[in-house]
Amino acid sequence: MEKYFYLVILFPLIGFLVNGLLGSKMKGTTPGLIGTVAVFIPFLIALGVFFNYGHESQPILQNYFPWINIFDFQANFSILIDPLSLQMTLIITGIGSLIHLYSIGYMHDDEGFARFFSYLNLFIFSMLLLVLGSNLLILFIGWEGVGLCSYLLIGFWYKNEDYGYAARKAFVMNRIGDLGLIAGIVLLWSYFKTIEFQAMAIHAANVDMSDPVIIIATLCLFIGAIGKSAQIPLYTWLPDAMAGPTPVSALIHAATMVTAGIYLLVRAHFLFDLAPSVLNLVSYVGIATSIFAAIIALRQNDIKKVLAYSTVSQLGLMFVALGVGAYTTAMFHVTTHAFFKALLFLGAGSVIHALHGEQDIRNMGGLKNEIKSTYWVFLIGTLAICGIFPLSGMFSKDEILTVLFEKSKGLWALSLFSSLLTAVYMFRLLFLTFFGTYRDDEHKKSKIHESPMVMMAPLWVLAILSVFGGILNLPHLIGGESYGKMAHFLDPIFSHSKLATEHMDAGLEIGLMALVVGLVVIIGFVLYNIYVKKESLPKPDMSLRGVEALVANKFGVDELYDTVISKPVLGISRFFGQKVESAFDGISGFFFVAGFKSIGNSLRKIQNGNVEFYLILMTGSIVVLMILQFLIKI
Amino acid sequence: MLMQINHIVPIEHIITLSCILFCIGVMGVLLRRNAIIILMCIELMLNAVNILFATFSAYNGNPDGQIFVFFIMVVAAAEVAVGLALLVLIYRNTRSVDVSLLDRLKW
Amino acid sequence: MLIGLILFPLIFSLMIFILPKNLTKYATIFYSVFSLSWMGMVVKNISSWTNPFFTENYVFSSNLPSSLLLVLDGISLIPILLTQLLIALILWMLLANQKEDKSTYSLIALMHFGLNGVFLCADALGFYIFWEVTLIPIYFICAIWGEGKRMPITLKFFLYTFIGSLCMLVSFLYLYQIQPEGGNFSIANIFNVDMSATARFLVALGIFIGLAVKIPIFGFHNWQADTYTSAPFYGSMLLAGIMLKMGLYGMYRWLSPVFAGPLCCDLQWYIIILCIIGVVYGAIIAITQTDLKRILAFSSFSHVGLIAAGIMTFSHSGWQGGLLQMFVHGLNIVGLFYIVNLIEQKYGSRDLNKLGGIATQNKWLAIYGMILVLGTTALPLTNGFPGEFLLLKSMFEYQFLTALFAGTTIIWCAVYMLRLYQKVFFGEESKLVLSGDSSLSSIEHFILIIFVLGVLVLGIFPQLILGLSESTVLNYLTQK
Amino acid sequence: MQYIFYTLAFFAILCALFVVFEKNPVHSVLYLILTFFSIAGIYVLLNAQFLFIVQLIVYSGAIMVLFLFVLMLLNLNKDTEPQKSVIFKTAGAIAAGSFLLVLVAVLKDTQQSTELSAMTDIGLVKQLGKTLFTKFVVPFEVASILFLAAMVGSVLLGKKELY
Repeated sequence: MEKYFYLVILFPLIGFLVNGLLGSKMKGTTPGLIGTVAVFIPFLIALGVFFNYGHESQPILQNYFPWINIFDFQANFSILIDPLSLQMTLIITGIGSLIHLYSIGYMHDDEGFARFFSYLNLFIFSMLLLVLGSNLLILFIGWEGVGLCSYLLIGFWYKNEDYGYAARKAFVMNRIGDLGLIAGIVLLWSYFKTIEFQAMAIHAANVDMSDPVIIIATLCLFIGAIGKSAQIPLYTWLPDAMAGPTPVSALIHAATMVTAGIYLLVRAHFLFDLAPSVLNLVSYVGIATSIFAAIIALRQNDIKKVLAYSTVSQLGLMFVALGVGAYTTAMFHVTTHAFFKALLFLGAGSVIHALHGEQDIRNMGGLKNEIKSTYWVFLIGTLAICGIFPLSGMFSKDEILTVLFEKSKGLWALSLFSSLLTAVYMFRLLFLTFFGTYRDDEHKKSKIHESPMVMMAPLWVLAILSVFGGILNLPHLIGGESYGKMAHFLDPIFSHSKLATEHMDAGLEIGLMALVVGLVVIIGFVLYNIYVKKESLPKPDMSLRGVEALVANKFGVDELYDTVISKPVLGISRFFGQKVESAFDGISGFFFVAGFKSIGNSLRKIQNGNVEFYLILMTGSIVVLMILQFLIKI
Repeated sequence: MLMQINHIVPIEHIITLSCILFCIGVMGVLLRRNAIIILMCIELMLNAVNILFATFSAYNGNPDGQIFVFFIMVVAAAEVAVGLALLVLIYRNTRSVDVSLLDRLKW
Repeated sequence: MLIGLILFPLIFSLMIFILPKNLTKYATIFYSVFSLSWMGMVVKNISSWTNPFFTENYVFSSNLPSSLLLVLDGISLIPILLTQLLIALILWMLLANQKEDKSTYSLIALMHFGLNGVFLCADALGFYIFWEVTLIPIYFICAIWGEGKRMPITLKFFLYTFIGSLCMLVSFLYLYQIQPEGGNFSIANIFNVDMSATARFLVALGIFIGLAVKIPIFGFHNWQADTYTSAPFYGSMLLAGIMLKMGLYGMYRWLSPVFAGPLCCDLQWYIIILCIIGVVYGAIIAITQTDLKRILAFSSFSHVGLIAAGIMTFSHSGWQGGLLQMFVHGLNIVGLFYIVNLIEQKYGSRDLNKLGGIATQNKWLAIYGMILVLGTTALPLTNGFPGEFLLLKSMFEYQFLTALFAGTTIIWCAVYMLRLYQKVFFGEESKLVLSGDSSLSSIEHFILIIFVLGVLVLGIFPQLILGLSESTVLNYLTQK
Repeated sequence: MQYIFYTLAFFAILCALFVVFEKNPVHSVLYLILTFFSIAGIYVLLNAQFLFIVQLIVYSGAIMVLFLFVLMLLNLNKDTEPQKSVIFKTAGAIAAGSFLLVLVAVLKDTQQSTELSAMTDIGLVKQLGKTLFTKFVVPFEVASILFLAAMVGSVLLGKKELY
């Protein structure tokens, strides 16, 4: 089975090529089917490999060909199959195939149907390369590849200039992080003389703590992760990325691509273990992003924007976990988050589909009677993300909080605050969308229809996963003998980790869990009171004042970047292009034109046509030349 | 009749003589406006060089230098013939042999 | 063998005038195919990949200190391959454009002659002569078939390059002059001299100025954008695709041997600084330009700065990356110029603000354009990435912060290239695009597919190019 | 013996100066002939007998006579002799003087071979003839073409109908 693992990468690529080259000639939903199959087969292969992969199995390194092979740099095109990459592969292909299936329904009447699926397949290909690459450079291929697909898919409706702008913004912001990643790769190469993960891990065992090169290198990698996983200060592209079709938001901008930063940190954990100061920075950035994004989400009225900020916030939470060295916990949250955030986005997509493109929650309301099925899955998603027992989100989030409680009470308090905020904005979203009464005109109401089966089936699958996802990594307390399956599975990866977590007191754990769940439930009731009983609505944008206006305006960060970065760069560009270039023209003009002209004018006077004058000049020149010859003896 | 001048006169002196004659020729070219005199001064310069050739030939025992002198004379003769013909032409056109009248050497 | 690469273009450039007009097309096709296959034969006959592959010496007269010494090694092989490929492609483009002017073909062949000479000749005087020979055809191409204020612009270009190359000549003459009795201009002898540090510095500076104008490096670049813009498309291609590589190639062959001693170390540092300023400067200017050709000119300026900086680090990865990037940049920039030419031909403008929505009208052109743009933006698995990565690697190893500054090029490049793509291909169709002719002929498809394949194949297998020069570069740097 | 040389040298220089400074062109020509005679004397001292004869016959005899003929033809006298401005005269004198200085300075700096030849018969007609008609036979023949060209040129230039 492992022998054919290259097919996992190859199938999405073939799907991309077939859909990209021939898609426009195919009829109906064929491209969609091809795309879905091209992702589903890899899922099956990966599943097969997963079941073969026991706890004792060694990581499998498959080497295809040397990509760059010169005297002082070598990088092979090779993949590494180990628990971590296998888990990511399963998430990507599994959720990927569900979303592909969903997209068949969602995109069915779009003229770029085949193009959409070819992009999606290219994305899956790149993402698989990212997680399977056995060295940093192959990871980087995938890293940039997913960035490209993100660009292409955000700007999928390319006739709209704004979408194009959002797409470019995403790509450019990612590129800032990519520069950091490249710098990190080079530094690690010059330090270890290899960029293979396995080899580096072996070498890293002999490296001192807080080695300056390692600190800078990990910092560089973290910058890369910031760009890709939308953390402060490079997060602004993610909300804008919602310009793309909703399945894209679900697949790329919630479930998979944005977790690449977390994957990178987990993959390179043996380096981060050596740089505690960078790990601290990771958790600070994470917690700041988490709270910041959660606050912004409180005042957003676009259903997808709320979810986007929620994603940023959750990613921040994962970074906090990474920052304290709880890699398994972070990976667990990546997994469950992939389930319920994909579910929420797809559910939102279903809502939008039902309302024919309406995205503003102020124009929704009372939809639970109109689209029941969607309501139920959305409810499950909401409860999962808020951390209601026994849904998956509760386990992963609780694990993070437990770890934080042990490591740092301050971080714990802030994270708790952040996850409570999650509950606030999610319940607000849920109540405003599905409860109360429909707020737009009746004419539109009559047109509301439930999404087709091809869309609902993936939703239900995801809903089931969201509910039972917690089983993957039950805490010892509940799971008993079969506790922490995922942690066990991933254990070989982190066996070197010096920051491995210990089990804490059971009573305290229960107490913490109960505290969180209790608070969330209270928040749920309070919000139900506000939004459903009293039917209070978000105020129109115009009437917002003070802090509220600032929050609704996302703290003006976009505008800030615009004035601090974009405009000066454009100004400098114009200044260079017009002023400096013409100054160069002026200088060269001075030398070439004015200089030669004046020299010519003065020399012209010598040219008076008088033979005698010429003769004297000639003799004089000969004299001068001879004197020179006489003086300069070479 | 055959003598050994190289035992008597240092070669530097003959070279200096040649230089002086040459420079007198140059001076003549520069000072005079009469084209005929200028032509004559050129002949003087040629002769100064001839002395040099003959001297080196004699001092090195190599006849090539004298052959060169012979060729220079040949060229000088041809040059004078053409030069004087040109002079006559100039005179016919300008009624003068003053070279400063010839100031058309510019565009 | 190598002499063929020099002689055939010369013969063709003269022959074409006596051929009847209706044969021009076939003669050109024959010529391009022939020169490609000759090149193929040369490569096939390389028996050992150790340095140098072939050496041929043609002595005109034993009294001359200079002879036609042709050397093919890993460093010259790559630009030579690029030259054959691009010249053939440019000729095909002209044929596809139904250009029937014999003198164009003749001048391009003359250019071919000069370029092959520059890349092969290992004799300083011969190198200089070929270097200047290339200036003649490009001058006429720009001056006759250019557009806009072509005369002053071409004159500016000519003066810049000519004054630069005179500085180089002075350095070569000095190097020849200080050799002991019986010296000559061959590369083995000319650098094998003892010099004071100051003399070394001045010689290096002279050669550098000659090369810097051609590359161009910041401070010497003023001619570039104007010339690219006003030149006809094949002129821009020759300039950006190949002539610019002459300067880079010169850095390997003719500049690096001089570098030794403390003053030259300073010079190296200043050159790298200039290059990097150029990288960022060019990229930033490109962001707000509206003329497609101008954007490409500044983009090329920016990319080449990075190559030059990488070469000047004198590290293995810098040199290998530089060679790879030379090839790749030639391919990509010519491909992009071709697309710009097609756009201008079909829609009548290359102003960003007048274009838009071509993707809807001409899907294939948009796909080809996208791949070439991505190649230029150095996306992994396109050809731009491996070279750029190796160059950045050499920079990072040379000086971390400078490299970080230079590395911002990947950000800037994304900014202006995607802006270009967005404005030209995406968005609503503009009037011009709606009224234009949105079809591609099969030969246009064919040429573009070659470029696209180049982008993808070299992106996946950069080793194809890196392997050619590996042993030579290793030799060169260990000797140094 | 050396006195003969120095006398001849002094005489040559004196006459050459007269050539330059003499107002009357006819006198200039005559002084030039005298200069050529002295140079011919020096040739004798240098064992260049053939050159001595040629100098007398070709230069003093043929060429200078040609000059006199032209002077006669143009009928120039002292009154028509053009004079230069003072500036040009000083400039010319300074230029020529510094030229002499530089020449002497440069020559002083050169190294002469001290090896002297004992051969004294190289200037004889027999010796020169051998060299001329063996080693230099091609230039000798070319010289005839030069003469032909000069002849044609002079005749063509001298023809009145040309203009």
